[in-house]
Amino acid sequence: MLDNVIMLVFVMISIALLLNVWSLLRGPSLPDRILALDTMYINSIALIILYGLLMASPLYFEAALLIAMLGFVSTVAVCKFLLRGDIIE
Amino acid sequence: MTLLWILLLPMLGSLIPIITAKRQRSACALATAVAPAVALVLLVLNAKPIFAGETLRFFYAWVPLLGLDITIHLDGLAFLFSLLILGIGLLIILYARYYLSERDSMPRFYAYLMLFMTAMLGIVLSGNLLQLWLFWELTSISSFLLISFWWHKPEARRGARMALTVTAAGGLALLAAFLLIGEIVGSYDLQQVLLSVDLIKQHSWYPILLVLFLLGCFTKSAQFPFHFWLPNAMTAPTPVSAYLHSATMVKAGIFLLARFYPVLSGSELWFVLVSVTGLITLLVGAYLALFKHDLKGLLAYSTISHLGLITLLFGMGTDLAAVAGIFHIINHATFKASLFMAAGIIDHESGSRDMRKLNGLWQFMPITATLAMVAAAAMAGVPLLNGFLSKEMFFGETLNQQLLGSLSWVIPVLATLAGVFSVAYSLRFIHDVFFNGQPKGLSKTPKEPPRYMRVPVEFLVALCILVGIFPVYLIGDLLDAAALAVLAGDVPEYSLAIWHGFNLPLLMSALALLGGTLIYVYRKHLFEFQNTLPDVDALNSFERGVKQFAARCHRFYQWLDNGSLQRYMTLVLLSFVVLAGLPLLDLATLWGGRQELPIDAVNATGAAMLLIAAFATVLWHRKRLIALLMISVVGLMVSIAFTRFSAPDLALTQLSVEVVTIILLMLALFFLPHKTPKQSESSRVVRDLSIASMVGVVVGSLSYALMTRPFTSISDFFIANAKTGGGGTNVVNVILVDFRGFDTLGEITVLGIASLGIFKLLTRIPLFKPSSDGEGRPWALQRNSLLLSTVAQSLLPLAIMVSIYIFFRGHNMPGGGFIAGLITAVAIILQYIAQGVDWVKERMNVEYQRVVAIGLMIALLTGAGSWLFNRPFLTSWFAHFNVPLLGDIELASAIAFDLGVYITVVGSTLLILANLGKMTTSHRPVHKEAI
Amino acid sequence: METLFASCIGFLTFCGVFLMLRGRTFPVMLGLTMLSYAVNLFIFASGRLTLRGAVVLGTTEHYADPLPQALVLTAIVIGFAMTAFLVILAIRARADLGNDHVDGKLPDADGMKRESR
Amino acid sequence: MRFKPKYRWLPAPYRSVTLFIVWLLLNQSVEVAQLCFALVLAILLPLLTSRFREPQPLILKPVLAIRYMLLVLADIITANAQVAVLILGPKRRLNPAFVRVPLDLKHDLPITILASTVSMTPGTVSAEIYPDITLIESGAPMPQRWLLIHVLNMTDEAELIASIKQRYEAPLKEIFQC
Amino acid sequence: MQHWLEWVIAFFLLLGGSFVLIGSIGLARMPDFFMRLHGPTKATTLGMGGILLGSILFFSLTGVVSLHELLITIFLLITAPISAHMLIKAALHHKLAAIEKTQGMNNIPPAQTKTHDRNSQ
Amino acid sequence: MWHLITAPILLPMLTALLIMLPPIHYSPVRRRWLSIISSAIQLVLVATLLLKVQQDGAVHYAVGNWQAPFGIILVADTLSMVMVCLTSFLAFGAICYGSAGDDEKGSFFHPLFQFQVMGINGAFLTGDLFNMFVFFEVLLIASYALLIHAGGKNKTKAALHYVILNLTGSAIFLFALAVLYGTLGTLNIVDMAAKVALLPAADVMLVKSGGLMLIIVFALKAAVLPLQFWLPATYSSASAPVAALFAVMTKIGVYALLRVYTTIFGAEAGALSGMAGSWLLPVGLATIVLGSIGVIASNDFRKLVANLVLVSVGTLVSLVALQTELTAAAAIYYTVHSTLVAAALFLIADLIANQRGKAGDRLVSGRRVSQPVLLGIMFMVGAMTVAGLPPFSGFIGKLMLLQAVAEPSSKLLLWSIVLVCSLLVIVGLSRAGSTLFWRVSGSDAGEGKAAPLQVFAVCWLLIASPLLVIFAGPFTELSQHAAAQLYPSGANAVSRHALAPELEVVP
Ligand code: NA
Ligand code: NA
Repeated sequence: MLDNVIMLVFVMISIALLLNVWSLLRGPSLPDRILALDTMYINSIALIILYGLLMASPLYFEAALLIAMLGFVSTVAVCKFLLRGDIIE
Repeated sequence: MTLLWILLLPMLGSLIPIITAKRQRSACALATAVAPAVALVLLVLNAKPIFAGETLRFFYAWVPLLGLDITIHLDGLAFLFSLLILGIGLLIILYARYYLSERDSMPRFYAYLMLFMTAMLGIVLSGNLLQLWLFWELTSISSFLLISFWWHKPEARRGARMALTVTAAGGLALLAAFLLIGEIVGSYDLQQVLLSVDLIKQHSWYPILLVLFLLGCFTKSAQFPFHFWLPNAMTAPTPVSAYLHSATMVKAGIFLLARFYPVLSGSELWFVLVSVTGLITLLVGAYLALFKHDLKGLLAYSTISHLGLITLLFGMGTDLAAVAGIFHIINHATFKASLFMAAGIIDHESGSRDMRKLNGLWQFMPITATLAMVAAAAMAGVPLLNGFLSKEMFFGETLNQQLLGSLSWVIPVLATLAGVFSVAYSLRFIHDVFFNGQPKGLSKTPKEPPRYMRVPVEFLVALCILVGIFPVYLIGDLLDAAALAVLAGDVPEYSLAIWHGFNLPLLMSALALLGGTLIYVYRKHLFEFQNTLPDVDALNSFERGVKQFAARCHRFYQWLDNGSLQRYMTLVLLSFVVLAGLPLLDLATLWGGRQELPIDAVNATGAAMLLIAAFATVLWHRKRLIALLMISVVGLMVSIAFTRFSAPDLALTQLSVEVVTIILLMLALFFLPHKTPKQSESSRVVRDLSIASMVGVVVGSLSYALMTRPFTSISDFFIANAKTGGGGTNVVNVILVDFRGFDTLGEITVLGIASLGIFKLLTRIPLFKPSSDGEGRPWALQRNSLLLSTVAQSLLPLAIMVSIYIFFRGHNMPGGGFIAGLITAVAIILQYIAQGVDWVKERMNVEYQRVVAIGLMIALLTGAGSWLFNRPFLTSWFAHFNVPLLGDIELASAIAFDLGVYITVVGSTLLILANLGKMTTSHRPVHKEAI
Repeated sequence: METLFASCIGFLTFCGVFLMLRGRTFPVMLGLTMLSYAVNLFIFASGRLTLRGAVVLGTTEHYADPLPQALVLTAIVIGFAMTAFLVILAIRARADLGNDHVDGKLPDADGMKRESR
Repeated sequence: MRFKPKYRWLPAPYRSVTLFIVWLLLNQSVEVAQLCFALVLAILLPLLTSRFREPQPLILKPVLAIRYMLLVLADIITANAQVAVLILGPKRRLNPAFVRVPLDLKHDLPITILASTVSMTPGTVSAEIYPDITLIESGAPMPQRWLLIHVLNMTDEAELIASIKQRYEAPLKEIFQC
Repeated sequence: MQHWLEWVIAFFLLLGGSFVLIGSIGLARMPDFFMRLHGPTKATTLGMGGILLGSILFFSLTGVVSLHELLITIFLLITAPISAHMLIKAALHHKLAAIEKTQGMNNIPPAQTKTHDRNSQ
Repeated sequence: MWHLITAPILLPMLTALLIMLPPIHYSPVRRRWLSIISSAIQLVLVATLLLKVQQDGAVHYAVGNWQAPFGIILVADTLSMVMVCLTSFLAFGAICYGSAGDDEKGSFFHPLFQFQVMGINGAFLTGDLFNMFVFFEVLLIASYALLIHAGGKNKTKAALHYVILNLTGSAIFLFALAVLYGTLGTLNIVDMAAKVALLPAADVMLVKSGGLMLIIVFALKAAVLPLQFWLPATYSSASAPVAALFAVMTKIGVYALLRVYTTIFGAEAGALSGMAGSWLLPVGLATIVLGSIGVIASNDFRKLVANLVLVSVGTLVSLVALQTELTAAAAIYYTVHSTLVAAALFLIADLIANQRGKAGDRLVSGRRVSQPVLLGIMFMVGAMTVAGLPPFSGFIGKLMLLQAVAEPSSKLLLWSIVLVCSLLVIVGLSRAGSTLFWRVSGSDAGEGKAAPLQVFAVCWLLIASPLLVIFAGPFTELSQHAAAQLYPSGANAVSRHALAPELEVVP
């Protein structure tokens, strides 16, 4: 049963990711695209956690944690780029 | 050993002028003369066995693998030439002492001269073909130096280069010939070669070999059509001309003809090539000599002509002709050397060599004039002088040959014609210079030269006369011995008598004398005719030719290498397509038989996202920030793919590298234009698309072919030994820090070096600092955000803790020093982003390059630690300790190594990013308003 | 799955190569990054694809090939170092040469001289 | 309100506690070795990074803080459900708005927490924090600041402002005693 | 594992998945940037919370107690508002248009004059 | 004792790190002398090792004590030791030259230099193909950084091309490695050879594809047509000591070609045996021609020397392509000779450029050099050596390579091209020399004198030329010995091969 639910959630997240790609491609503004990318990072975390569940393996946790950390940094960096051009000043 | 000294003495002697450079000129000259003098004595001491027909040899194995040995081969021919080289060389040394002016560097001159003497001796004494070639090339080099002695004159430089070019070309041909001979015979030893007559002549390579060989000889001996370099070499100081261009270097080619006469001559090809070349050269030289107004020019062409004569003699293939050839070598050397020296005296004492200016010098320098006239007479072939004897023999031989079949009579006729011109230019030399009225427009009043400057001339002229009168007594033995060597034993009967009775050769001589006089008397008409012909200046044409060639090369090179990276890349990629792709065409099917994994919806979605994002990156690559966002998606998807296909370590690494790369690219984007102007033409885009798709197809097919093939690898070993041998359960990490730790050491070294390089790149960089973004929007004035700063501060310890966690679990679980290092670095970069460089620097003033060095040092020393236990570098060590309370603790050298990795990564990453950030900190528009 | 995976590698290569053939430094950097992804996936694929096979001892029955993973890790790190250098070099080139063309000079604006034909 | 920590070796006690817990969570273990290690790190890391931390008011009412966290969690759950309906429903019914909330909080950390809380609870996003320009000109040392919020569907501006100030800002003032 | 526990896990997962999806739908569907920004908040908070809770339960019930997913949740809760804040700052800087009926546009401080700069504090 | 094998790699690394750390870091003098002394020590060590290897045969060192094919092994056979010796000899000269002042024209000269030496030596010593990739990258990244040493537009421009092309090359290297690993399942060179011999028919073409890809990689490093374009600009814009060190970089490509295509795709490789030759010979010859044209076409002396490097590369690659023991021996001797003389010429070009005022090393009339005799002699020796004129090492090299070609058709091709092109080289060099030294404008000489250390460095490199001639006997034998190890004859040659792990000598 659980496997089927997991697959279902997988599908939901896949659709979410595809929607994110759609947003990313559509834009229209740069902040829109960055927002889409940021959302994509977060949805990927969900995806990876689900992989972990599917495989019943704890090995995926760090990847998820890392995406959370690094996705944040990159979103912040791009926003800073839009604001100031130079992200490390 | 004495033999070797004959060669070694002049060689060492070339150093003497340099050592004695500070001494007086005479002392320098005298010191220089010592070595060749001693060598000459040593040579003459060996005369007896040589005249008895023996060959003296010295052998020392030098480079056995190449068949290049030091072999001295002293037979009659070598003896004769050595005698000329050393004897005339000594006279030249004396002469040059007076010829060179105070401004000329005498030590340099003597050093070059001695070098040249060595080279010449080397040629004639060589008993090994390769050794001979060595010295052959040395003569080209040293003559280049001598011709260009007065390098401030453009024509000297050019003449020297032309001579070098021509003789070097010949030298290379000769080398090819020698190598072919060596391969045919199986040895480069001269004696061996001389014994292999049939082997060589019957070999299929013989024609090509012969042509190459003759190219070498003819270029050196200025045979038509390679004669043009010689007159232009006359820009050299006259002693050089006297020595190189009359007595020695130009004779090297002749020497070679003589040396290899026994093995190479006697074929149809030899006769045709050698005699025809000789004949044309003889004629052309004699004819052109008459029209030269420059004294040395006249002598140069006459030399060409005489060399042609000798060549013709060797080409005729009769034994007697060969003997005549050898005889003429001696005679030509004596009279031509003395003529050059006389010309030098005239030049030296009157300031000109132009025969239109020089007239009536008889009254100013009667002794020199007399000497010159005798020598010129010898050149013309006047009886009782040595030139007459050999010319007589030559005429005789032209009558004996059957080279051209029914047309053979042409040769004596043309020979006589050449004799006619020879007489005419000799007459001109005498009459036009010493008589013919008064000098015109000379810069100084001519006078007799210093006493000792004339001595060499006197000596040589005396020889001309003495040989002319007493040939047998003076040079009979010498000639015999030389002929013996050339003819390999069968010396014909010949007579050196002055008088052979009234015969055809005598008639030819008489005709030549008479005709020559007539032509000289009516030279005006001939001069007028000659003036109507276009003036071909070999030097200028050569120079122009070289320049044109260079220009053409330049254009070609520019066309090929147009400085466009796109072209270079295209070529690399096309090479890839061809080399990697062609074998795939031979593959029956790409599929290798392995069952494919099933595709599920999620993977398909991931792949779709990857493809879409990659495509969008390409599509929008000109909108750079958007492209950057797109490529982030690609990176994210790649990481997820790694996660999916059982490579968590890869996913972690890819993720962290990804972020740093994006930050880096963004930093770059600030300094680069934010948009790419559209530039590529559509044809170019199509071309690039097709190249890219070919590469993509090849790579994709290869990877498909690989993935679907069954596979065994060495990896089972790693899985089996990771825990027992490496002490970790994360096999990938154990491979990195243990099995293949050496790779990792190299890899972090790369990272460290890259950061150093980047530091270098950023030093004193004159940056563009755009004041607005791509759309012309000015940058926000607010530097930091309150929220971001506050949160970033709180995140730092958390992130460091995570990196410590990742670090320690790396050996057993996904993670490790590299990822940990990147996490730490990213956490610190977040501080930079949130707070600015100054803020961070206030709190952490670390020189990151030192951090890098420390990290690498830790890794290196960990590796070297295993030496203490006499184990190879990087041998790992681990142990479990049971500590009360804490339980089981594992200590492993791999952790120390990984620590090195960690520190290096942190240091490098920060060195790169922080330094780049630092560039802009000052001069940024910042909102200054209080609060 | 292998077909899909190979197609992705091929397509990434295609994109990377196309971008590397552009005339400005930034697309070249993007191209290089893209090509690195392709290379890494390619090396990874040389060990064959495995599901549920992470090479941590004791977590699974059949393991993926660990060696290509280690190689990819090395390649990623080296690629990162190289990309970083190239990025900064591109900035330096812009600063030194005044433009961001890979050849250091802009092709003629009016198209009189056609670029690298 | 207090800035200075009690002990120099423990510059940020709550941070240390957090780190201690985080380490144990990361390692999913409460073995003695890990506890020791967590302790060491919990003390060492804040010391190491103390220079990277600007002085902030300390939490003086930890119990209130926990209560605040639970409150926010509850709000997240209820508000999420509401907004989900808004998102899936027809777009034209939405009434977006920018609202500015005058802040009584003056220090960075409490303001950050407040702004984050506002953002986390669906329907509102903190957009900007900016000082009152008139107060700058008057030269006040700690001027009042405004919090700009974007609201997805605003019904009553005054009520929203009041709810934020009362529901979130007030407890924060209490917690930090400022 | 007991059946009802599976149901609990399934519930959390589905809850999370739905909110993740709804967030992304919001992102794709909303008319202007500022409204789009609200969608992903769902994915971050309740969506991820649900999935991570499901994961915690799953691992805790199949093996040892696994709470480390909490870290991700906490981390996201800390960082997501900041990301949103930075994004909206960028959007304001870019003067992105809000849909017409947006109220209180005058509350947006004019750029560059009334901003707050920490550095000059 | 055998730990010494690691010295050529680890000693430069240690030196580089020490120079980066206090107390060495602060003092230019200390940096210099540590660098110089370390290079000298390295030279002594590798010379000792070479002699020992000559005596006792090839040595294998299992790094990390993991035996081949699982771990990485270092191989010290005659060839690799000759190359390492060459590098050390060259590096010592270049370091000395650089220490006369060039090192202070930018940061981290000495560390980068040492790192590059480390990479080069590593590439020569490793018996593992992936490890070779890593060391390639080490030497490349160091070369990128060194290339821009002392700054300037030209360097930046050249570096951009150089870096991008080499990054592409590295990508191809990785593709090739992956293909080889994915088919052969191993990374050790000898093990690969063993696996190639037993290759199933279905995989042959894949391995071939991977093997041919390696040609691109190595040919790009070696600068063979049509992958040579990066070289002239790179070498001619690098600062002198760097360019001198770069002289050995192309040889790494040649070395790798020699190593890989004699071992992995050697006589036992069945269908894949000798697959490189037919590709390499034409491009090698074309490279000779192009290089010679470049010599004539060059407008400045450094470019000319860079083109001379192309000529030597073309020659070497042609020799490698012929795939016989004799040509390999000739290639090895020629490598040593051509590397050292090219390095010396780069240094000489720098000295000349420094003394000719504004004209620099451009081939136009300029001020007289201030040390005409010294530079003139240096130039003459260098030019004669590189042109293959006796009595310097070039002629031995030329004799050796001409003699080595046995097969008639390739003999005809190679001979005519080599000989005609040496004539072009002579013409080009005599033109350059007479312009640089003799076409003087103005009466006063240029300023600047060569520093004693610079003179020493040039002499150090040049002295190799006569020494290679005087001791040509032993040197040619050494080359032949090295070549013989590459072409072991007899049955089961793979296992008796110089690289074979069975010969393990590990303490
Ligand atoms: Na006259
Ligand atoms: Na909210």
